[in-house]
Amino acid sequence: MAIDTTAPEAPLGAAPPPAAPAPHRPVWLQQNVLTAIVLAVAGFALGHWAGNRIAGGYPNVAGASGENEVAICLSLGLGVLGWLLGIGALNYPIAKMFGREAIQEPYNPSWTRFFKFSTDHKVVGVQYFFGVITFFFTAGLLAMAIRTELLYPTNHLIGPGTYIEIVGEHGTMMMMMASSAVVGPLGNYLVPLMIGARRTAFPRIEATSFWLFTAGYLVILTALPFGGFPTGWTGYAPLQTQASGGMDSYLVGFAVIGLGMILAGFNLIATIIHYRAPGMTWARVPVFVWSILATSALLALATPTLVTAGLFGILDRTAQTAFYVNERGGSSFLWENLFWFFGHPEVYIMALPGFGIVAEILPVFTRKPVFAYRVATAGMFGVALLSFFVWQHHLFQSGINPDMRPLYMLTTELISIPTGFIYLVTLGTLWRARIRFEVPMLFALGMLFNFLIGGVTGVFLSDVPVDVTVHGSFFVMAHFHYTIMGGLIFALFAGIYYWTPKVTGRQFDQRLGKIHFWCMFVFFNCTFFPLFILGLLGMPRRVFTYAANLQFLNDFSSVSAYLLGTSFLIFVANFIWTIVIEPRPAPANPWGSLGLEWQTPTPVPYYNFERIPVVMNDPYHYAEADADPVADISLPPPAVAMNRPPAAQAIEP
Amino acid sequence: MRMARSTRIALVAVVLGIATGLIVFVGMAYVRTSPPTVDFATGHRAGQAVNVHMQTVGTYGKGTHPTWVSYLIQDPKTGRWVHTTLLDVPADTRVNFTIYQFDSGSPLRNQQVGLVQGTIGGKMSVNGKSLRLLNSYSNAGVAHTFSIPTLGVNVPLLGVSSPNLCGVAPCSTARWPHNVVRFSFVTPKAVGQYAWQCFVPCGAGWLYGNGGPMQTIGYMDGLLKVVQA
Amino acid sequence: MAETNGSSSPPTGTTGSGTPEPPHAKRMITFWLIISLVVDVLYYTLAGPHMPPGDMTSAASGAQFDLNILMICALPVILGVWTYLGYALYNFREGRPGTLLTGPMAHGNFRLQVGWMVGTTVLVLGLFVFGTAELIIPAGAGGGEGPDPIWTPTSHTVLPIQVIGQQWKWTYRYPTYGGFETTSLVIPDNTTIAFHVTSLDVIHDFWAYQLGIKADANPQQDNVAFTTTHQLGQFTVRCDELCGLWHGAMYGFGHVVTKAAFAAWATRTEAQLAANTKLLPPFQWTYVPDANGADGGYYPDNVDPYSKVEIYGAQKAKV
Amino acid sequence: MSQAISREPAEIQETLEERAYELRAAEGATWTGTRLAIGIAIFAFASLAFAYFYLRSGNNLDLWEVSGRAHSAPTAYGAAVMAFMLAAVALTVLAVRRLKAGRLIEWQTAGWASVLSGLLALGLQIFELTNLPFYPGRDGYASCFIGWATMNIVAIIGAVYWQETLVARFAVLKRLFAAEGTTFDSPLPAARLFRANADGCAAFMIFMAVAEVFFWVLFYVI
Repeated sequence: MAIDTTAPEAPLGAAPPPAAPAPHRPVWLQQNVLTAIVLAVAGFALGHWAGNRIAGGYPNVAGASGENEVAICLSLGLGVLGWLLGIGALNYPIAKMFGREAIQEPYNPSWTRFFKFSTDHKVVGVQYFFGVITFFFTAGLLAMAIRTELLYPTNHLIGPGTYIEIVGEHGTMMMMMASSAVVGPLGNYLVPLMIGARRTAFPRIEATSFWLFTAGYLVILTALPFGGFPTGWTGYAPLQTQASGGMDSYLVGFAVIGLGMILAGFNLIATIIHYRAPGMTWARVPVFVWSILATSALLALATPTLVTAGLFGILDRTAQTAFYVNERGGSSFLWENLFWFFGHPEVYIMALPGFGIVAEILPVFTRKPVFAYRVATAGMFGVALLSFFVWQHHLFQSGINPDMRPLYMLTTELISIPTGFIYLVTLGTLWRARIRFEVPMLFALGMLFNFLIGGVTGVFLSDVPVDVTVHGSFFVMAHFHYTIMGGLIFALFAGIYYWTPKVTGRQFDQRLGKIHFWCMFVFFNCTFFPLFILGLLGMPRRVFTYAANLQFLNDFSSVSAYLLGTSFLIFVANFIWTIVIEPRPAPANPWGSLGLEWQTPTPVPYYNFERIPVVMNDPYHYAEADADPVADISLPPPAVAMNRPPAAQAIEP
Repeated sequence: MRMARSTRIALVAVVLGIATGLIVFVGMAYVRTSPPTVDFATGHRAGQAVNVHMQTVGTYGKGTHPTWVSYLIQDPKTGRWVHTTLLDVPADTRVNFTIYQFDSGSPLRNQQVGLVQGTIGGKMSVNGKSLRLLNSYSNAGVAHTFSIPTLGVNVPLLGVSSPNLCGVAPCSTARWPHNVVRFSFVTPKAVGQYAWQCFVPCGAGWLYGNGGPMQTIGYMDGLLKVVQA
Repeated sequence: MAETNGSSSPPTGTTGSGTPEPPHAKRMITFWLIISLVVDVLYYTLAGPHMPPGDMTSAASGAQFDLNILMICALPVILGVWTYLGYALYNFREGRPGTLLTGPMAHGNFRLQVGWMVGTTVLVLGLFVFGTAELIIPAGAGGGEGPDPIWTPTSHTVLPIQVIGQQWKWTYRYPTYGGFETTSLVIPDNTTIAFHVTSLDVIHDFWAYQLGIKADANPQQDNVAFTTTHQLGQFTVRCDELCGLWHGAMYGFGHVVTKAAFAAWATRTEAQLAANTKLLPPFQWTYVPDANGADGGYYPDNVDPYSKVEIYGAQKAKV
Repeated sequence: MSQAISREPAEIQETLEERAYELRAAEGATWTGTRLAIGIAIFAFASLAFAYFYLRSGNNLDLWEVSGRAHSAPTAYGAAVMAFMLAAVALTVLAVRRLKAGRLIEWQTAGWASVLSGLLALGLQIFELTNLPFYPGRDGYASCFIGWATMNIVAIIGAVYWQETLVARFAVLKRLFAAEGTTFDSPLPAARLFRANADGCAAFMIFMAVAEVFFWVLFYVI
């Protein structure tokens, strides 16, 4: 529907109603991250007070346990509300109740826009980038602590209680981060550019998703002062119901992050479906956009289950319902089912964007079209669809529906078929190519190498008899680190190195980039490959004690993990030096890409495209000298020019 | 965005400095939450038995969790009661435990832990009386257990039947009703840290009575750190 | 864009130098076949017999066999991709960096795509059939099968042992010996054993590594796992589902002993523990302790018709 | 691009075609967005329904319902909440039809009535939740009921909020339109987008009706 460029039947008539002019606020009334912090703290305090007022009198809530979960949940919830209020995410929703139009914030070219509620998808993308990196490095530091504790089999450097808390915190933060790692920064920034749109469909929802993401980060951090949570990232009940205050941070944090995930997916789906430029038919949509569409569908549809399951958990802990407590008519299986019904699509939320980036980058560095484009998209949607039907493979030994195990073994193994499509596509693209080993290409190839190991070991896990040995062991741990860290994070870094010239107009030092890649690649494998062996040798996940004969492998892994951590410092140094302190200007299109996003000026103007481009070809025609250009973006100036009315035309539901 | 180079360097330095500071601060604050370790190993002579005195209280009575049940250990050098559950003991040594039990009892979640196991002679002495088994459904029930599952040590501690219970630690044996439980075992030859805990679901207000203090080191869980003397 | 844009199989292009292309595909496939064969044979003969979890029981040796079969299927896949990657990256690398020559145009290759899909599908379905057979024939392959296992061992003499998980230790009840409960796990050789795994509180997971047994311990659920012992020796038991503070310390050792030794041990222990066994609740497959602790508290007692039960197995809820 | 880049948003020059294209995109996005919102809500409520059927069919320890009907949630309240919500839905759907027919007064009246009815449902649902004859942790039914009541409150707030923003926006737009001498049934962008949004709200309301009836049957009837 979006390729029709004719004018609507009726004349446009009067201009849409003018919106209220942007109010000129004094500096101290402007909303930014500082007001957000202030209101978040105020909301936290208010919630704490209210929780104690409301529930403090019930001995079952705050009596002998000495801990008022109602107060903790309320303070976290109101804290998040204050955060959103302070940043200005709720201005429009509140104004809407009085029939007001959205206020168009004045265009702000200064750096302060990154600390404000911005409806520019490019600003949101950059904000997400720093959010994701902060999240990633925080959780990465916790990983270093985990590996430190595992240096000795029975001596404890950190202590068992703290260790369990750190394990849970690391896992949860990484999962929260990884589900937005690509969709957030690269998806929001690039999708409109790639499809030739001037904006996303629901820019305020997009911005709100980012500020919920940051709120989720703060909420999950509060788990540590509240005493952590002992359940790991899976939060199994009834241990969840038994745990102390940090568990509330986990549940509220996941709910907040989950809402952000839903909103981010929601906006991107509508954008990709409706804001494609004229001529951007489905067959011309870049593979990366396809992957983001598949991911967004999973984000929007799988995450509500997590939020609902979290709500039940919060009710169990505050209102003392018994969803997950068997002795009171609940079921511990209920959480396992609901959680994994979200949890397995979540795994592909983290894998698909990685496929997209790699398939998008390979043609540029092989100077070839992407091989079997339709197979690639079919593969992504096949994975997305199948991912809803495999969740019980996490529960093969649980005693839940044991007779259904062959079915889930089948669906799980079937997923390797569409995943195999991706390999067909990427390997086919390499065939007789002209491969340039630039930094993004190295990361993309590294992803292919790592994900292969992660994927193949996944088949081992799907096989029920073998799963009896490897389930819940370090083998699983190594498997999903190979797919997420080795897959998604490598792809993310490929994307970062690839698109930074577009986003910043500056270029990384390529030699340092290559050093970063090789350190990360080698030490990643040294860290996680031994974990496969440890798992096969009988080391369960999340333990602080292990057999003495496993110490060498553990120590090898730990030392490699430190070096892996250090390799990120190379990236940070590279970033600080060549992007911030001594900027190196990048050529307009350093990799010679045909992608539409590279046809825009750098830095990308506020409305992305001077004229909405007319797309004429898919961006993979590297081999053809006489191929049509991807898009015509140099149309003559309009016959009837008019100033765009400042009011946003879309009405958001 | 146009800033002088020196401004940018300064800005980056400040951000990095704040980040490093935060990491160090949070890390140190977090590590610091570990309770102290009472040392029974230093100065220990081979062949000599070690005497450990502990007490259990129904409510610790102060600090961040005044309602929580807790163990305390007496420092052998100063004689002061320390609010901790970590103790260093020498390897391959007989340790004589004396536990002053100030809490009320209840039936056990699993009567299996009513059995005395892993001590020398497979018995304990309760107020001077030698016992191998506590029936938690009769008498005053069992208040707590001192159990090291990986070493096979398990000692149930008889509950106090008096309604007049000590509520603020440390409790004075002269003032409050209590039971004195004595037992001994020989520490393993292998150095390492052995988890010990209580198996009575005495974490009031928590699901299964096993949250809060029951899952916090320094209250009802601890480490027996076996070290080379 | 149509896949038919691509040229014939294997994908070829026409750009580049005029010299004829060497037979890339043939070279790769030959190398791949040889190396796969060599690695598979080496793996099966050298590593295969030592792969975990060993062959102490039927479930363990079954798991070992399955692992080996999967490895034999997986190694050629991995080697194939590596071979291709290595070959392609070396031979198709751009010699002169900086220039942007184009590679051959190949949007797709219909036969290759169909071949790939058929190949992966056949492999996957084959693995599924194999996995299902290996799950059903050895009676659940040592995994937890829930309260009513449909895949049961053929042996008529099955020794039931109840495994009770509790924060944080394992205890074992022997219903055929008066239901005594002990912390030591001793099982007889050449016997089919049914582990009935349950929990008194949160979810644990009973993992007897060398036995090839893994079953979740769920509250109020009887999760059954079967195996037949073949060898004497010691095995490790660990908790494999995060269950709180001392999850990592929830481990122990069990022993497979001769039948005679087992009978002697069991009779002796039954007598030793008789005093405590009398106090235990009568043997049941599952037990229902109160959700509250000894001092009560999480859920208020006596606000509704729910009895206050504090000890495991004492009573069911009054309905 | 040779020409100078306009970096100020206000400086962007749009052609008629671009305006029309963006309008259609916004309209389409509204349609997709509202339907997607229904999809999201379906997954959320399906989780609750799953919990209900899982606990009911499992009937752990016979604790799905401890003591039969007497201790279930008060049927009258449930029926009233459902009735008010169904009325709100009917009024919304009616209102949108009137809007499309150009009967603006009727649309406005029905719209506000729908908001009022929804608020009554909300109030009753909150009152019922705080005055239940059973303890939340009594049994499986009690737990699921609390879950339903909580989710229902959130969903009703969302639906009523949506409808309220529509009628409130209408009041403002009407004045502006009157000042320009045009009416609401015109093909003006603002009018078209407004109708698309109202249409989406009605679609969501219909979903709400289905959910209300479905869960009313689950919790009060069977």
